[in-house]
Amino acid sequence: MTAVRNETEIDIGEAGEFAGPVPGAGAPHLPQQPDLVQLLTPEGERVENAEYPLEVSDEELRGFYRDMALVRRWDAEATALQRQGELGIWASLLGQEAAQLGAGRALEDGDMAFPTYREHGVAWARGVDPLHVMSLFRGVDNGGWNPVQRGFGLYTIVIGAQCLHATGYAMGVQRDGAESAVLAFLGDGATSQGEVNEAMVFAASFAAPVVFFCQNNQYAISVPLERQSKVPLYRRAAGFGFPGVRVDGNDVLAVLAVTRAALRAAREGQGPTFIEAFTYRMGAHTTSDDPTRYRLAGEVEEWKLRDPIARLKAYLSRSGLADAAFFEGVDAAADELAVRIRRGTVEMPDPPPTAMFDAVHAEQTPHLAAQRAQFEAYQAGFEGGAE
Amino acid sequence: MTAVRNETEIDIGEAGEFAGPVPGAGAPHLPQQPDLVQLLTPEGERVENAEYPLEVSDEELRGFYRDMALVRRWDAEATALQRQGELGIWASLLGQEAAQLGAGRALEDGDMAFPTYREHGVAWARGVDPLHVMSLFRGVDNGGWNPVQRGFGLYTIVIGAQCLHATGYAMGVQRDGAESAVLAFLGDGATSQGEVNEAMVFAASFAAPVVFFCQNNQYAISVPLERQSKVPLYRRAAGFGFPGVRVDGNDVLAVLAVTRAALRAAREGQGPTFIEAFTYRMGAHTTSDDPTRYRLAGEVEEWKLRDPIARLKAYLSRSGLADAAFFEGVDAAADELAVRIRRGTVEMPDPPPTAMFDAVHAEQTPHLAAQRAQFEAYQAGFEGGAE
Amino acid sequence: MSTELLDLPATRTLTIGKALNDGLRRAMEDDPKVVLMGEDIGRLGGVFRITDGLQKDFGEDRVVDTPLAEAGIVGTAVGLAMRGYRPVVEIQFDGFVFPAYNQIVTQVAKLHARSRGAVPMPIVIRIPFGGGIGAVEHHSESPEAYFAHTPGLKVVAVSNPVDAYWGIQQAIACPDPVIFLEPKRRYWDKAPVDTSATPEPLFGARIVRGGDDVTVLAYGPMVKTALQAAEVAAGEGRSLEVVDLRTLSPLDLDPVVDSVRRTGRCVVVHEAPVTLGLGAEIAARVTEACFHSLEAPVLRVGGYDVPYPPSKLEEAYLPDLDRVLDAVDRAMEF
Amino acid sequence: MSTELLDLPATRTLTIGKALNDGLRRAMEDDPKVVLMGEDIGRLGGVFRITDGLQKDFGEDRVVDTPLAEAGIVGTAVGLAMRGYRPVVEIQFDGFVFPAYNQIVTQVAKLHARSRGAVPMPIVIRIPFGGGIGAVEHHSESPEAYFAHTPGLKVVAVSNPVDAYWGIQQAIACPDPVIFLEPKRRYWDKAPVDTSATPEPLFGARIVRGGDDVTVLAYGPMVKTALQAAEVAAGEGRSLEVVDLRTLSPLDLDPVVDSVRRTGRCVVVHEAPVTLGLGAEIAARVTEACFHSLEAPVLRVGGYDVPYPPSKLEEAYLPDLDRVLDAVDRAMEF
Ligand SMILES: Cc1ncc(C[n+]2csc(CCOP(=O)(O)OP(=O)(O)O)c2C)c(N)n1
Ligand SMILES: Cc1ncc(C[n+]2csc(CCOP(=O)(O)OP(=O)(O)O)c2C)c(N)n1
Ligand SMILES: [Mg+2]
Ligand SMILES: [Mg+2]
Repeated sequence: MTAVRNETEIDIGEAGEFAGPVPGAGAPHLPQQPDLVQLLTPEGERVENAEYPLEVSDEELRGFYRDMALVRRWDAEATALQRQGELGIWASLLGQEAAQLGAGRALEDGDMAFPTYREHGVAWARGVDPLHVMSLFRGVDNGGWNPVQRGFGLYTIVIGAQCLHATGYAMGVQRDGAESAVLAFLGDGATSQGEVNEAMVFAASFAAPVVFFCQNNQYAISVPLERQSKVPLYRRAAGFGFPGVRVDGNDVLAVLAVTRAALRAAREGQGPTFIEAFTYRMGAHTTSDDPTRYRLAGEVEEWKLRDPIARLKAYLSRSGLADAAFFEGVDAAADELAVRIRRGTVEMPDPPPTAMFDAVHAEQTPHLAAQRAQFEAYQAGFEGGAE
Repeated sequence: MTAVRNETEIDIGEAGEFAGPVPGAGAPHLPQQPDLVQLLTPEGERVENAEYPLEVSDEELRGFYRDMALVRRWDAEATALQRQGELGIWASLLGQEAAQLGAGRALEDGDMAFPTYREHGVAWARGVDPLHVMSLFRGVDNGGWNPVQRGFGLYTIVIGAQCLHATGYAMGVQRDGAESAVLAFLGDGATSQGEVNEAMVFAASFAAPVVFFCQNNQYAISVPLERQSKVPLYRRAAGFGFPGVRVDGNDVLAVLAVTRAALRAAREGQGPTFIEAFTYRMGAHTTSDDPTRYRLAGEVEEWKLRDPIARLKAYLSRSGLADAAFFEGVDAAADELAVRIRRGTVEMPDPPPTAMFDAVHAEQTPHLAAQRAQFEAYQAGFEGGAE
Repeated sequence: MSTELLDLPATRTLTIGKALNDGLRRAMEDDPKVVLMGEDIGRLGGVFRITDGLQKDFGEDRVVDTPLAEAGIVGTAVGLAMRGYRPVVEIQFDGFVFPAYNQIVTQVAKLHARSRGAVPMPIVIRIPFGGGIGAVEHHSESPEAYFAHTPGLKVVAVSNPVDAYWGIQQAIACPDPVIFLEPKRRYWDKAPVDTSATPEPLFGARIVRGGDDVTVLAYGPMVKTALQAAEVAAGEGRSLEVVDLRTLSPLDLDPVVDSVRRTGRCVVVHEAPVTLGLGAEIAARVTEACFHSLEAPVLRVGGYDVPYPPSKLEEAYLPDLDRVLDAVDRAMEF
Repeated sequence: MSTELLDLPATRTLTIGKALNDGLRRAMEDDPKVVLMGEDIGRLGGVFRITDGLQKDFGEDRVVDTPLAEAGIVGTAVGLAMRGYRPVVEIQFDGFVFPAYNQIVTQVAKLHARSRGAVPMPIVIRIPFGGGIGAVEHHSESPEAYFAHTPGLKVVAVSNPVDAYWGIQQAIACPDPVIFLEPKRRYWDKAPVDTSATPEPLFGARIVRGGDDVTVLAYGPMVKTALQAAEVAAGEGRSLEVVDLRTLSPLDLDPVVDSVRRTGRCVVVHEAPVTLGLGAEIAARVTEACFHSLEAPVLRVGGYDVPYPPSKLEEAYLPDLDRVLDAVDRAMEF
């Protein structure tokens, strides 16, 4: 045996997408990528993949469109609300709707997902009220849903930390003998964090029923993928002893099929899988970010040709599965949702200041109880003084 | 493209060494391992490997034998000294002499090595006085050599931390435009640490001239390799985008050839390589450890058949490169070394207690100067009181 | 499941190490959700043998030899806790807790608050801590202040077999994360433990020796040192009241304040560096609470503000009974 | 290399952010071994634009956009320092320093001592710290006590453009590792900076307002708050002396002790949780040094012992001028 230097070099050359300075930009039509699972082309044509047969009803297909359109509308409304000072910040999912809905809908009852801070589409698929997500970005709380009940963890802002939680949760599932699986979300930037790689070590070592779902949206804030990895991210997994696969992250059907297969394998005891959903962050990193400083408009334009929603719309129209009335209905529902979100957000009451003392521990300490009491007395005295 | 689950499974099956409960035990004769670079069989026969041609003079061959024998003697003496209370603890390198001398001798002037706490053989190759290593294990200091001058970092006890230092140092070499390379030592257990994986990310991202040299001695204290990885460790590298290679760690010639090639590639700007030196910890983890609690005597016996020193001795004898006088000479030199080490260790003076204050900062703070003065006054008063 | 403990007399003389082992065993028997995790804790029984025999009796799913990665251990423990388990993590030595620091500070400590109480974090992180065993670097540290400064964590330190036996069970039963500090150089100290007694609460200080002149506070390994100092002081006609703090976060300072109001003098002892060690917080609080009773400032005896030194110097570094007595003298002379 | 700074007048009105940017630029011009490392510091210029324009002028080898891994950033900085470089690391936000904690505490802080001085560690770790900017979790924390408790590190906090401009250059020139804390919510505060002046030493406190009744200590973002409180107090006929501590490790308490001996009263203010915050150490030391002068215990105003709350609550959490004045009142009434 020999060092694999040459093999690796050849591999990189073959994949090719790292040739240009901008990832993916040299290959605006995804089918050029030989290692990408795709079931729906950017033009909206349904293609088959022998490894990933997918049966999906017309109703489900329309449902996906509806989900993605609604989530995009939510996202736009949230961005607007932030601009108007109603949110502290907003992390947009624009362009990643297919990755998130495909993955979210692959989950079954009893499964658990661990998001980053951008998985609004998955939250939607898990039935989390958008206002719970809004309350976090408004600064009212850190997300008001019950993670275990919802099968959807709280947003995790420290990059990568949730991958270990997901793996540990999966080890619990294993101990319970439950037929469930866990889906850990992470970004391309997160793959560089030590903790994420430790999660892969633990997942492999214990054959834990966890699937790592990496949305490679090409950037970690301003840093392009090449800084994190010179080889496609899905290949990271093999080095840890489990399979990796790259899917077209803007193709909701392919994402669904691939994620479903991986979750099924996990449930059946075959251990972890790493999924790289190849996608693109169409907007800024967050509302605080200015992407014109680090990427060219042309790149965004090229990715618009692969828009995940337009693609499904083209397919639905072309194949006669949906008509103008359907699309209008979705638009109307989206507008309604936006109104509900706007109203719910601007009317959201501030939490009582004492809230900060109340959930620190399950068993309140005398020290904190005293500090809380002092705080209340201080506040009261202050109000008294102001009278 | 499809998920690589099947490929991976087949690969694991092929390599085979993970079939039995005890790593390597099912394959006492290393040539059974298809992916192992070997230039000297356990029986002491020289074999060729087209990828790794090696020119080595007779003098160098005898030098390797001498090095390994002396280091082993040092190791035995240190273990004895610990038993007699002269050292706090000792981490034995027994069985890993070939891995360490092969790697150590592959280094050139200007290169830098970053050890763990077990690289006494590399220390030897770098010309570090064994007494500097002894002073660490005696508790006199943390190793008295000047790391940068010696081209040999201080022992690092926090598992894996040194891999990042090595990578950063290599980034400095790059910035200097120097034709040097850096060798980072780590154990099999260390591959699970997040920081080690981050080192691979950085090394790959910056194409830093660093070689990761992993001595897979099959155990992390009591934990066998399978807990860290189900696939051979050298494969980790490909997922980070650089080559990995497995070498017979008990074959000093193969280790030399493989490490030299990797260091050369690094110096030439080809970036990092990961070397897995497949070896075995013949002794306890440290003198505090009791390996009978977690491994069978039979396993150790099987590995004795692959002893790195016996193997080279057989080759030297068989090929007439060394005669009885040579071996006797080495034995005598080893005895002399042992005497020097013993005497130097037991006679080593304790450091002055104020030493603990003196090198905390390059610029001493008034606070610490005051604390030091108080300490001296306290000690003096105490001596005064005892008078 | 083993019934080893059932056949034994209620009161036995145990080392701290064995008391912890028995306590862990009993906790595992009482609650099938208790899972131990750590490096070398299974087959080897841990480098200090605190988990000796437990994997044999409870199996590999409940006593888990983990990969060598502390963040991984604590981070997966978080996930297990979310799934309803009660993970008990062993960090092999104090100096190796730092790779897990991010998980401890940003996740373990915060998840209950983050979820407004929906996600309890009943995780115990056991850490053998402190020096005095002649070890190499990173094996002798006292990181308690890092944790006590972190809201959301509870921190305790045991000093004797009785507290070890009960404390570990109470920490496991606690619905909040507990950093459980074990005085490694006292692992072999012995005392009778009545396993049928009703234990004292975990989060409370205890006066372990009455006295009138100076109140001496200590925890973990320094309690023994403080008691030795009190013994010597008594011989010199000076009466020290010794308090075993036991809980470092929350601190239980009520008995301390009562004591200092009586004695008017207070000395705090710990191995950690003095600067921002527990003594700082205690001095600040005790001074505020006892301002008009204090005859002298609260004095601190601790490690110097230097990295823990090579073992040949640790005797000079570590507080010992002479340094405690020196501080007592200074407090008396103030 | 740019000469941007040369063409400008010596005294300009700068924000703290711009002063840091200029200071970094000047340090890079002065010493080719200075290398900046961090996430998004290159093309983007950092999320706060502190490194704006520097990659363009000094190139990618000297202003390095790193992979997303804080341990990796600090750990490779250690290696670069060993090779003779002077790395200046940016941690994007306070709450993200913890993945690097192991490297900072076990390596950066200890390598000089470990090598008995053979290996200097001239690393600066810049951390925008503190709250008040309406951010989500982990973006508003004050981790200084974790570092000040760690022997081997030096810790400073700047409060104004002049200290920002000189301090960053002095920290870079310092042969020891410096944790350099930047008051993120004051990044846009302005003041005239004379770039031809002789700077004050980095590791010294400074009295920023004279007074007689109470000594108020603050650092970083709280200096402004303390000054505001002093202004209001003055209107009420109460005279506060305000000290900008500037250096947190080592602490420079000589001017503080002088002041407290005069005023007899002392209040410390910081955003970090009170328990084991810097105030604890200062209270302990000031009390010891000023025992017979103190009319009241040293009082602490800080964050509560809870995780930093969601932003709608941060106003209630953070010390403000009213809480400072409340503590001043309590000190006066004691
Ligand atoms: C440990 C840590 N370091 C830094 C940050 C600041 N930060 C927030 S998002 C981000 C980039 C994340 O990139 P990626 O993982 O690709 O996810 P994406 O935002 O693209 O979805 C960074 C650096 C953080 N949140 N946590
Ligand atoms: C961060 C950290 N965790 C735990 C330890 C305790 N420890 C010392 S050696 C060791 C095993 C190391 O195994 P490996 O990397 O295979 O190296 P080997 O000892 O076999 O040479 C452990 C767990 C440590 N030194 N550092
Ligand atoms: Mg990304
Ligand atoms: Mg090993």
